[in-house]
Amino acid sequence: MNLGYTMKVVRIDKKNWVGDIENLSRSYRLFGPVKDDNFHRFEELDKDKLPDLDYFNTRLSPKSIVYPQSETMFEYCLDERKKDHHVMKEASKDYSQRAVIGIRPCDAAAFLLVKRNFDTPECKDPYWVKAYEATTFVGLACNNPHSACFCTTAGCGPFHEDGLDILLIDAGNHYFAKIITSKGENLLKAAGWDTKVDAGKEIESMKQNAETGITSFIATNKLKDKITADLFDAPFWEDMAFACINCGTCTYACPTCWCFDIQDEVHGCSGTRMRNWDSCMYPLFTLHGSGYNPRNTGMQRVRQRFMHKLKYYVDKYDNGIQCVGCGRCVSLCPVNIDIRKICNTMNSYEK
Amino acid sequence: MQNPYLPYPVRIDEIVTETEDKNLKTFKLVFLNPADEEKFYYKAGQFAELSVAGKGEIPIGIASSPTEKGYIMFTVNKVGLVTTHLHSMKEGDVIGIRGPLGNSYPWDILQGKNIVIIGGGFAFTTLRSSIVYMLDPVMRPKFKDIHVIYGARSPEMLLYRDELAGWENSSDINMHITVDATDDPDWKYNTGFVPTITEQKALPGNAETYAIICGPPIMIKFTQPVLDKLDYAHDHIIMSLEMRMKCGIGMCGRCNIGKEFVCKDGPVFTLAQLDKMPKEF
Amino acid sequence: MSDWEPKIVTFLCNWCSYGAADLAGISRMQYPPNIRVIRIPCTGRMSPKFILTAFRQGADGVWVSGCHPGDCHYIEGNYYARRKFALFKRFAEHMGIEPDRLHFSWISSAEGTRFAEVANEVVRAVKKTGPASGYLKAA
Amino acid sequence: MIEYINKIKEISERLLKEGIVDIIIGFRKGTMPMMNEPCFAKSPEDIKNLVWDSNCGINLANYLTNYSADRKEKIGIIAKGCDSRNIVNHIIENKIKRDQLFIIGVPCKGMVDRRKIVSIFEREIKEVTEEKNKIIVKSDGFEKILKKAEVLQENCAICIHRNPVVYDELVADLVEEQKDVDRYEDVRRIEAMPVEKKYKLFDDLLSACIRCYACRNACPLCYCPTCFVDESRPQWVGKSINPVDIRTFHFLRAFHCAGRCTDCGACESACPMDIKVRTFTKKLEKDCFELYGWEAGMSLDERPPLDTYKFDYPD
Repeated sequence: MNLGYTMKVVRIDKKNWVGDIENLSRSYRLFGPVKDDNFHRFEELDKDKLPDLDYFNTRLSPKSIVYPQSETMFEYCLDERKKDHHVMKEASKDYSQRAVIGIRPCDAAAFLLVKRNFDTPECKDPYWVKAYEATTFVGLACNNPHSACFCTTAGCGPFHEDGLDILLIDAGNHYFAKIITSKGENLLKAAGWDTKVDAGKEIESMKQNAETGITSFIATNKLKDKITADLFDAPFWEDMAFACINCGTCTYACPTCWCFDIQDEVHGCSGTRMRNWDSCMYPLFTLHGSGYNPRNTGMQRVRQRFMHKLKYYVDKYDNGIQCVGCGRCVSLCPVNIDIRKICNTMNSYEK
Repeated sequence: MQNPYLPYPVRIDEIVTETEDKNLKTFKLVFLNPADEEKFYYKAGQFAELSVAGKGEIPIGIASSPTEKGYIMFTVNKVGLVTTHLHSMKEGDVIGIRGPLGNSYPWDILQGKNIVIIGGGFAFTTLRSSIVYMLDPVMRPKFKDIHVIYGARSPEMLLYRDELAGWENSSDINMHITVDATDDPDWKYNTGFVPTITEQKALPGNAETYAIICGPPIMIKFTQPVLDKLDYAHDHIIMSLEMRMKCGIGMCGRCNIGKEFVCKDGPVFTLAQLDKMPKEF
Repeated sequence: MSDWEPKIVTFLCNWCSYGAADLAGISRMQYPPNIRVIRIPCTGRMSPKFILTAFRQGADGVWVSGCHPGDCHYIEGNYYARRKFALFKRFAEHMGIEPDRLHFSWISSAEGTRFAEVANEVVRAVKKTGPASGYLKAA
Repeated sequence: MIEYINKIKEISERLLKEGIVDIIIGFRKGTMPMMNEPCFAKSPEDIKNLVWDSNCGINLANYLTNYSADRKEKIGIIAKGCDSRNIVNHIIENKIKRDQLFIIGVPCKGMVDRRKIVSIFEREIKEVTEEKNKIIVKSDGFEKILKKAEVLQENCAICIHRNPVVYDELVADLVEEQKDVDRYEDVRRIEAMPVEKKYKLFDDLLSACIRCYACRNACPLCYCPTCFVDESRPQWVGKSINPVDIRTFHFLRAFHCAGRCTDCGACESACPMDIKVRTFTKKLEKDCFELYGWEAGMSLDERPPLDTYKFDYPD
């Protein structure tokens, strides 16, 4: 929930950072970016380990903090001599409060997009919802966006606040922390940050500066009015999809892709039911038991991925595209399939 | 927070082998906890995930009718990992069931109307549910004429043969059973493909008449022009889609077609709705 | 660990080595019970998937045995198997499976004694190497 | 490079115009520095976009499978040394017919390793161009020139078959092959390790794997309609990110390439997690060479080592 009063900003001296994080670790499980060879990744921070905030962004999105790639749902016993054999039991989980330190605004905003799928009035995905609700998102504004970032035209931005509880702004030897929600307020107390400052103007000018650093754009304004069948049958897909090798890189790296598979695994007499990320790029995703596959070709699967993100999602929720412009799929794709190019082609397509 | 992935435990009460090739078996299931049965309040046309511990889950249309109390029934075709294992199970074994899932046939719209049910092969399961539901003494007066065209490859491949015979003799329902071919000299019903029999026997389309079709793609493909010829409007043709599914609650993403999730927004759609969706089913 | 006994999944060709195992049994020859036999039509049918699946499900060693070169019921199946196995064994070692866990032999259906001997050798070698865990899929 | 590009365009245009082929498979300029996108060309418009430079590491032979299966058209394909060897593989494995192809051979001087270049710089690289043996890297406010030989993909640095093995026409004169290359120095280093250490090495190597299957899908050898990881009856490999499942996948994937791998490096360059997946396949390549004197994809007339045998091979 957004705080209904003028946003509070505190100053955090970097000299005290180590102690502040230590304070936080007493009441939160902490997650943050850490360096791993040439790349950063989010991981749970052991005691005394600091988030490395001197980074651009992590190679994979932090969605796994709320939504792990593999997750146990149920456990069961197959030994017929035991009570309740073959009956599913919920696996125990740690939903104690956790905080992600240094998540980028685009990645935090992505959780809101995914929330529309997992947290609906009729039905809630308990694993995602509980983990999400247990998490406080402490964002880190992007002072120096990269050339593949296109967040400002993907409904987001380098200083975007939606989806965050606190926004940190790196201002040299200190951070400004903008408190956005009551969850953020609670974290502020736990950290002991209380030096209120009036930095509105300074932050605003840094924000504008960062936004001008975004040099890559997409056009999405006409997607909503396009006729689904026209886009679906458009001739450009063959050309756009040709290079695709149908690996799952884009979907696994994407902060807004949520598809999963459910699998049972048995070891001796005990079994687990688990869920794993899945990808619309794989033929198995839609293969019927009969052998029939409605999305049998690579082109159909590429089209599904982009139609879902850029048209179906737009139509279903009337709240923008299912993309925050983080640029991961663009920079990781082995064959340089570029969502920006596809989005612009779709947006400007006339039958 | 209720966990929508957690199956209710059920016991297999009865197994009936339906067809000569033994690939179709009907499982009658009884809830281990009676309270779960009340929670499992369903309508004809919905489906459920049958959960076999150690193997996985499989979405299957509910073959019993909500008017049949004390058990729920599924007819399962042996195709993959889970269904094959299910076929090897015996009465008394414990499995799980999750649901009811999906929408149903639009019963509020169908009340007071003529209903033409067209079914083929083993897709007859939710149609059976619908027929039993409509024939319930309390329900029957709420519908006008009920016609059922049901076809299978041969007499031995028809599902629910005892019930079919009963319906043939009932004045509440007009049954048109057909088989593709048979060398049985005593076969007293129709011979011919479903579209042909539909053309001969179905009521003409009008505002008061709805057709419900469920069957293999090839049957649907050839029945649809027949219904067009009979003047059925596309919003009066109701179909149930098949799609690979996992979660059954619109979350895992795989049954997505256009902006719909077949498991949650379907599986029942009117042809008018399907006309607007990408042809990916 | 002193009472630990290895499990050795043994793939025997239907036409030769399986017969040898049978003969060893009929002749009341002693060979260790660690050997768990799976009959295959020909060693040419062997797939690396079978071997990894054995380790995955708890085998400590795998032994494949077929007809002598030249005696294959299908003329040449064991020649292909020989090449595949040679490459497989080297690769498995590269990937962290000790060579003593993998065995390949030629035993005809008349060689019951040899079957028992090789079985003993295989069990000894695997025992020496200890329990396998690298490719075991544990809960 | 411009000579190469012009020649590629010239040949492609002629082939299409004369109806010798219906489609050309090549590369067009990518949207990211050091990236090109595999593409097809059917029209003169498409041909304008064709490019060639040191960022064409993707193996185009991969685009012949699953593609030719549906179509009977004649295909023109641009092939460097390794691509051509994979085309040979396809032909001897009956995936495609030689006479369905027009191979536009490109003598290759190696592809650059974009990750190596990225890792040299602190800042984001904005533009990369090349001139002869130099790679020019630009960003906001800096420019640096690298020697191409120092930033080659590892497989290119030790490549001894830079020239196409089969071709119908060449875009340039054949290049001199590298001599006295020690192709297996790294494999020998691993061979010398005790087994536990090898096991640990692969544990570390695979810890980042996310099972996206980019390595498999970038590989021209991987064309099975249903891969073993997707089989469910029986299920050979679990689907989660369990380390044993990941290791089993890589083990079996690599072994399936035994005697077929040309060390084109597509798997490694596709991997989004920078896993050195060639560490697996190179061992098999070395053994095939040492045991059977075999190099994959060098001849249309010889059967691969696991598809043949000799009576007298010592057991």
